[in-house]
Amino acid sequence: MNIQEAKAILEAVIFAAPEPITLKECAGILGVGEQTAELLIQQLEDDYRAQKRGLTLRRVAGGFQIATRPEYSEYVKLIGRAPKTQQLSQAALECLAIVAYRQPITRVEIDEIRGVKSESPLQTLLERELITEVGRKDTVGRPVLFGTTKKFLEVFGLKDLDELPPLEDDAEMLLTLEPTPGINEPK
Amino acid sequence: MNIQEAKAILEAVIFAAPEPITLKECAGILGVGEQTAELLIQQLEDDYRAQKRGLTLRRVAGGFQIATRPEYSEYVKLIGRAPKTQQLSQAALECLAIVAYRQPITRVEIDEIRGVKSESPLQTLLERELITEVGRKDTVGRPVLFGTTKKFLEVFGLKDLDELPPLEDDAEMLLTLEPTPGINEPK
Amino acid sequence: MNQKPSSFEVKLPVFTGPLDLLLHLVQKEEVSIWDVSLAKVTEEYMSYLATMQKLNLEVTCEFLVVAATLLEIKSRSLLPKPSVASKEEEEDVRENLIKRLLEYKKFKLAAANFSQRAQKESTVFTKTYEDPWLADDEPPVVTVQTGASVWDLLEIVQKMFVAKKVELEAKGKPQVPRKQVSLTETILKLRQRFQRGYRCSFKALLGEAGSKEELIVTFLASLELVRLGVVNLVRDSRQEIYLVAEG
Repeated sequence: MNIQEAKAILEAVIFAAPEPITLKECAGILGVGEQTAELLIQQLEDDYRAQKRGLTLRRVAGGFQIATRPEYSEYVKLIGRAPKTQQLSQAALECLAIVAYRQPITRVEIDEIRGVKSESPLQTLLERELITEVGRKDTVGRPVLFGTTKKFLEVFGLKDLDELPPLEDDAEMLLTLEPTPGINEPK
Repeated sequence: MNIQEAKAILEAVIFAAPEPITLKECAGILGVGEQTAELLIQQLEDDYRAQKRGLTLRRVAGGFQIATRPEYSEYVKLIGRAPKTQQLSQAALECLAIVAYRQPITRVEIDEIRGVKSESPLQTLLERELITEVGRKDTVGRPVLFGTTKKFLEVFGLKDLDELPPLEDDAEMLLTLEPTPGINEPK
Repeated sequence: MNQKPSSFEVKLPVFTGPLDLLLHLVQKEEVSIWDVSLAKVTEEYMSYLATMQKLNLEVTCEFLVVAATLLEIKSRSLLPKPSVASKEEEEDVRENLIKRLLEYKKFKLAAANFSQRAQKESTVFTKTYEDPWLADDEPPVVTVQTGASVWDLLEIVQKMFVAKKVELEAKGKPQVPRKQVSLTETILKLRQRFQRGYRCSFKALLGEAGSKEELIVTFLASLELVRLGVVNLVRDSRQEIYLVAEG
């Protein structure tokens, strides 16, 4: 297998994978080390960039994916493709942001931060598979803990959670509020 | 829009279309005549052929489609295989064997033969699509009848069920013993 | 009803909660959140709630809880401070509210960032089909591994039936004699029946079998007919499966 062939195989495999395919999987399929696979993918990325093409190779949700170039989205919409996710309400976006940065987190803790009940926006996020139950908290009532999904990364074009921009470091912020069960409970 | 751009748009649109996209649709999206669209697609096909790539542009079902190149299908088949190669448990294999030789058969009948409850191994087999519901038995409660699937034949490399190796006479004889509800009940 | 809120310009339904509203009011003051006059903000907050009520919008208890906290802070600040302890308590309530506001603000900003990202991502499309289209149209990837071959299956069955036989013999159970039904015959019989357009529910077909063995043979014969393309399997909306003759 020469380099050209290896790149072609990678392209075929990345294209065919139903979800973003990881570096490890790529390396496994080619039967090479991960470093070699990474180099090959970088070359493939360069190829995609160099040729003015309709497709791009991108890193998302811990893997690689082929997608259409953003500048041609108007044309793609003409064939009836709808965007990956319908617009989320302000409330749902707030909940999603809280879950993304504070996961794993319970509904009560989210309510506490937002100062308002979050049941309905959380339901929306669960239905859209942007968040999921990731376990139960070891406190009274064993409430459900929520975390973000791989689909969340995909939909928001993130490589991984580390790529989330840091929460605005507000100089006014003295310390982070830690909601303790005692404070949360209505009296 | 120059030729390069028009080809890029075509590539994006063919890639993103849920079904093979027709020449007429391509022409409509670009706002050009069908002859022009055909020429552009021919050029795109030439590009795909000229660069040794992992993907091909093919004409299928009255339209165009991007697909992986046949020569790389061996690699494409490796996708997703690694994490899913859990082997079947002994219990699941027993159930599968019974279903294969005695289909259509109900869960109670399988329980009867194995002498233990088979709900969980049957669930596994259903999830792996090795067995499926093939109907309902015309007795009290109309229990579900199970049979093996096409995938079962594929996985075990069988052309059809007749290719199953024959049971020894002893077992064959027992196989035809009809467990009737009255006999099955413990006394 | 169409009366505008008096002291501030606001599109009413945009606030996602009391903190969202409060943050809006505080930021309007254009001073550090710590320095904002909560007394002034309290007035605006109450006036907003009044407008909500006028417009018949539901003022949920969460809005009222924050209103109560604001009023508490305000009333305390107006009263003479009898003791150091009381002053500290007042500071605590105020500080706690402001901290919550700042915490909430971080996530509101993050939410705005998410919204922008989603906007950008809505211009990117991936392919829609899950199974890879191999150019040579091979069947989809088989991902099942059983750890067994057909011969293992055979062996398992033999063993189990032998064990069963021993068990039954021990019980002295009578063995039922069986009648031979030919698979070939059944296939031919069904083939004749399934002429152009003829359809029959799978269940009904199996129901015709007079014995367990006939049932199995009927089932196998049906499979063979499907394989030969003589009949198609169709599932109706009630999940009933039909055999339908080709053509």
